[in-house]
Amino acid sequence: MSPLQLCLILSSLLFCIGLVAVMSRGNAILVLLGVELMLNAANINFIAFWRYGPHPEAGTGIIFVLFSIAAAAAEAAVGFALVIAIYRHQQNIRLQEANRLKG
Amino acid sequence: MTFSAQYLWLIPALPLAAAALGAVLPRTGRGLAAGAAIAAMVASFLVSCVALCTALADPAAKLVHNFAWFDLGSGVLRLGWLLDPLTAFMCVMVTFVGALIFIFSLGYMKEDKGYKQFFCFMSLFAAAMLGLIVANSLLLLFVSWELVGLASYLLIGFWFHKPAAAAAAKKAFITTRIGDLGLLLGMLWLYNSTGSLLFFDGGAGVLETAALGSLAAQVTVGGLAVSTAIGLLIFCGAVGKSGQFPLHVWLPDAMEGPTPVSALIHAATMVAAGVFLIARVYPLMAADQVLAHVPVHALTVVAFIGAITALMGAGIAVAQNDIKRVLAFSTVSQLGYMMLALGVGSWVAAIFHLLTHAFFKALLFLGAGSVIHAAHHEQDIRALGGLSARMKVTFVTFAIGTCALVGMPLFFSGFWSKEAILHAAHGWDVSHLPFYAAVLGVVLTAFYNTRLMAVTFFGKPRSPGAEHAHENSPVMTLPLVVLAVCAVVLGFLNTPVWPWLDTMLLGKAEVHGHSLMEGAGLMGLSVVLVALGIGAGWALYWRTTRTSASAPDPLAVRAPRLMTFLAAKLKFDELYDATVGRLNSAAAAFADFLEVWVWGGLVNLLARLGEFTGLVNRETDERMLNGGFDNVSGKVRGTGLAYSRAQTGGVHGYLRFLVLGFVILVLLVVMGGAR
Amino acid sequence: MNAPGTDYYLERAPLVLRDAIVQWSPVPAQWLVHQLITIVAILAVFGTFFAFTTIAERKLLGRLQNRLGPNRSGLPWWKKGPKLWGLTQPFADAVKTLTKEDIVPAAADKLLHFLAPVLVVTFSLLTFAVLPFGRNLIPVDLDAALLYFFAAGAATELAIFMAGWASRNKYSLLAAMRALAQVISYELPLLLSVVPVVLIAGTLSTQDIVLHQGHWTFGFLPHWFVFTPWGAAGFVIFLVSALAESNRSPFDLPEAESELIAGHLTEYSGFKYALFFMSEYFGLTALSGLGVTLFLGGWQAPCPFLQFIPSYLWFMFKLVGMLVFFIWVRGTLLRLRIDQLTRLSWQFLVPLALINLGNAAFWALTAGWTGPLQLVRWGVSLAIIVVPFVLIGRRLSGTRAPRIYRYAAS
Amino acid sequence: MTLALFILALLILGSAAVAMALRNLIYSALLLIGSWAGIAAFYLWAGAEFVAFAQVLIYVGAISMVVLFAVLLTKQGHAPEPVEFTSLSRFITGLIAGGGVAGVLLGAILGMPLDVRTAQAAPSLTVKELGARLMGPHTASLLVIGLLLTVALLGAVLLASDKRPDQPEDAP
Repeated sequence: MSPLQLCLILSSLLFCIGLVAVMSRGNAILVLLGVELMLNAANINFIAFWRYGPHPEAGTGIIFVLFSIAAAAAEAAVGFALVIAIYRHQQNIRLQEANRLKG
Repeated sequence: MTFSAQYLWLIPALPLAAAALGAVLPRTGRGLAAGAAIAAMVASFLVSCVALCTALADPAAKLVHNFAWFDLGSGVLRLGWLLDPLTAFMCVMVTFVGALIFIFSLGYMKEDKGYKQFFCFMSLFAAAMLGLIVANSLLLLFVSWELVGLASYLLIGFWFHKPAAAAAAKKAFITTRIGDLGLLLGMLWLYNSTGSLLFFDGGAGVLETAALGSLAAQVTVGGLAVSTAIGLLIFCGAVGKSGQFPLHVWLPDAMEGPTPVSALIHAATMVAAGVFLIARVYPLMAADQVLAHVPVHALTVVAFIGAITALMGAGIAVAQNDIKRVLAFSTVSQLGYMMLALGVGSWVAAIFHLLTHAFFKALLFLGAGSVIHAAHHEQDIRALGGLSARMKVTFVTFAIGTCALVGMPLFFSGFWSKEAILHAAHGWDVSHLPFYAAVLGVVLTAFYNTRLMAVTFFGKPRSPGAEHAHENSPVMTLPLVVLAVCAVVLGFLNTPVWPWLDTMLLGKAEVHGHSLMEGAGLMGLSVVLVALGIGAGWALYWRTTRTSASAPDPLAVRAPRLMTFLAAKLKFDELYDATVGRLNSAAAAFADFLEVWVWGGLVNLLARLGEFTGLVNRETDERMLNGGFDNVSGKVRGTGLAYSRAQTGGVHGYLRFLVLGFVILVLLVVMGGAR
Repeated sequence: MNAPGTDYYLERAPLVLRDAIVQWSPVPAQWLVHQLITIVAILAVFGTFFAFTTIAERKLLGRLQNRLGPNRSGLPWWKKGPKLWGLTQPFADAVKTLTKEDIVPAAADKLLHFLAPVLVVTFSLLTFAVLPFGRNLIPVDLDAALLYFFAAGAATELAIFMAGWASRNKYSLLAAMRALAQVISYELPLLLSVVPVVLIAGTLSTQDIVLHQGHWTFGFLPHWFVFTPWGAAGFVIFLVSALAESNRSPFDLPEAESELIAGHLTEYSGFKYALFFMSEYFGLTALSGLGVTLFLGGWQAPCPFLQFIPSYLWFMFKLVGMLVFFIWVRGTLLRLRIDQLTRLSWQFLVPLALINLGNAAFWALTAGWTGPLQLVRWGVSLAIIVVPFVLIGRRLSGTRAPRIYRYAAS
Repeated sequence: MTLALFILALLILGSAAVAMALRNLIYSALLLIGSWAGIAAFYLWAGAEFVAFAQVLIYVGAISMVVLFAVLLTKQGHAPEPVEFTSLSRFITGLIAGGGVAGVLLGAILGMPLDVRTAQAAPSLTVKELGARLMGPHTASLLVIGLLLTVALLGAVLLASDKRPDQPEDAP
């Protein structure tokens, strides 16, 4: 098995951990953390393909990861602001109770 | 001093810096903000003069300085500065008139709370306009163009606590935006077809022969040449900005802003932008002239729009009673003349008229501002009167401005520029209709200006404000005097005997004049026409002066229906209300109708159908059969419930289905691929 | 004058020493020994440095408050001997803290309570790895050294949070929250004050930044960044933010004695407390070292003829100068309220740092200006930073009501 | 090399998995920070130094702070209410779905003949080159990201602020 495949397996397993967390945990914060994990898994893929790809000197993978990290930061800021808004609204952050568009 | 296009950015940058300074200064920094604004304008003026000298040294040259603005990966967007006589003349005019208006504002806005913001916005406005002039790229021009729009929105709505001002600002912004959409589309089309937006780029620019040839050679919908289509789209922008028919409606409403703003918008900057744009892209507009088999030439449209506007504006101005509105419609009319000149192929005449008009219209607006300021913000000319004795400087300078606007022969700049336009229109071989419209416009111009002068300055004062009016401080009258001198002198830059401006703009080396006698017939005609207009005005308004503010207008007495029609601005606002506005509400009503009756009805119908089947079901169930149907309907209910359980509103459920769906999809694709 | 270069024997002395020791070890372990020596050297030097910083702080603060400070401790086995001006006090303190009882609250989260002090010292020590102590002395010459520094530094606040949360004490938790608010507020101006240096030097490597400052105008005016308008402004912003980042007075809100007992340190005692104490000083030293590197020319001598003094000594001189300044500030200024703290950051430091970034960009753009234009460059650059400073400062203080000195004699 | 990767993978996956399964949110967050640090180490391993430090700076330095703030502000710190798998069926279906995705992905990876570069030396890209790339061909994307961050910042402030924007400052 090549190192690239190992990296890809690592990233897909990390992605699935995040996915399972998103799907089965009720706590909004944990769900957001799961989403962050999924983003990180994607970043690992970018780096792996950059490292073992045909044109590492172009640096596209690295630049994409930088953008992705910036997007993740934006997502975290907005996401946790939403969590706080939900908490203020229903006094808990159980996602299964946040099922109304209007309240 | 050597000056190259590289340093041209200084001209807009100085007012921009003043605007930035004004933005960060605290409210107490009034004096500093105003001083910085004026100093920046004066400095810009000096730089512009240097630029003008450089440009005139070699009028045929197009000095450009292009640079990469940003790298898109697949291409590079480039911007640039351009220095030729057109740019230089415009820069000098804008900075000079602008500086005088700024100085005038010192006095006019003295008591206003938003003094600091006012100078900040004015500087921004001037900076945007200058950026528009020095741009060598349609993109940079467009950016400045939009900045001009923004600044005008801020300035027209400067007294935003007045509902009328806020509405006027919005109207100006939205109306010009309609035109700008055309400009944007034209720009994108141009970039798509030529891959560049630079005007001059050493042979690769869009206004150079290579690009023009290919643009004129292509044909698009309706048999139009691509250059015609792009030109007309760009012209849309000019129509919006320069208040041409049919988008002129915002311009008179823009009078809600402070008077110096009106002067800046109507004289030097915003409205001139449209004319300047067409003059700048003139090679593109004229590229289709060589083609014979096109349905329409771009310039023909320009000429007709200009002629319509010129006549219409003059007509409406006859019936207005607000001193600023009269001037506003006269601006509309004069801009129509400029467009007409552009359309008939004499863009130098248009620029000449643009320059002279800038000076005398700024003079008129500042004079009106002086009157308004002195008469305690009384703007209705019926309530003024008798000011000639009370405000001597204002009266004399205003009279000079009026003479220039009317085209009093020989000694006033307006005469020469208007003469050039009439001459060009007369020589146009496509149609003579624009010429007749222009001639009629001349009569009307003379008529309404006589009316304005007579009612405002003569007779008895008809309101307490006018009675207590007295001359303003030198800070306000001095710009008037300077502008008045210019309004006279400027005409001699380009008489038929010595057409210096023409030669410079056209990039020729020597001045070839010809005798006055060549155009004497036409000139005589226009003198007669002016005399006719003034005579009519005199007969109606001067001989019998108005006695009270509420007395009916003499013209209204003689032709009441015409007068009301004109006073209502040819009912354009009503027309737009009735067409565009009504279309809008009709669409909304239609959507509402669809919502309530069609979709709602459909839903209701389905519900009724359901009810009906239910009824039938029950009937059959009760009357005919027993448990079997109960059983079946129970099953149906169960399925429905099971489905409805999927719609929990819970995120988890949706996500789970999403993921399962993804997995199944991938498996299907893989298996399908394997087969 | 022939300036001593990289092979000046005093400059090379530490390296020679290290290589000599490495030679003694077996070949397969040589790389390990090589690294270990670096680590041990940093620990030893900065451990001692820490010890003497504490005594210097206590004595200096004492002087500032018109008292003597510690002056009793001498040498233990020399009862009648000289007191050595109390210079052995830190060692006595060390013995004391090591022998004290280690108290862990019953309700505390044992694991995190233990982990927090360990992590806090680890992270603050990590930052030393990229500081260039001398011409040849840099533990790791990373390409992205500055980024590394801030990455490692950001983690210490996390450890403070762990300490506060794990104690299960509401004062500790409040302190933890304050620590987080503070780091979020001040990370931004700190980074923004550093960015102009990166912009001008064109590199993130600390060694290259120092080399960039190694020139002299007229042979004696050093090209340190602090001697440019943007550099001076950046240095001041850096100083203020560094004070806040290292939780020093007047920004020592997370451990404000009068409000929160001792903040996140409330439930710590003995050696764990000492570790926190140590990490605070390590953090301060590291940030001072960074300030020296970025703005004060690093290990460069101020004048060419002073280059005979080896570069690592120059670094140490400057470091000591910075620390004395920080101690002075601590003895002089009063603690801020939390709202004043965040307002200072968001409304004053961040805008100024952003303007300063533009200023540095202007400086970089006008690098070609010479002769009289150089004067214009300086004037414009000064104006760019001074005018907003005055305006923003005036606006901020303008919204406050006039000060009333209620208990002061007028 | 591969051994180091295995150790890193174990660290990353282990801490992530445990973090996602724990009941105490603070532990989850701290473990997850460990996982992020592990990912940074992976970047270092792969030779992407700059990205590694950026990852630490942003995830460990900033996002973790936001997470901890959110945990404390929503009073989840001491888990007064059960933060647990409230529904076993949801957990099981989640696990099945996740497992399905994992199966699909792993199958795809293992079944793909990946063309691996023979030169195993880590490619080096200095920060300066990276900066030139970022400001050269990727300027537009950089601007878009800057815009996104600004909008996100404003949005976060607006969402989390107590006051409605249309209410006056000192409404009760």
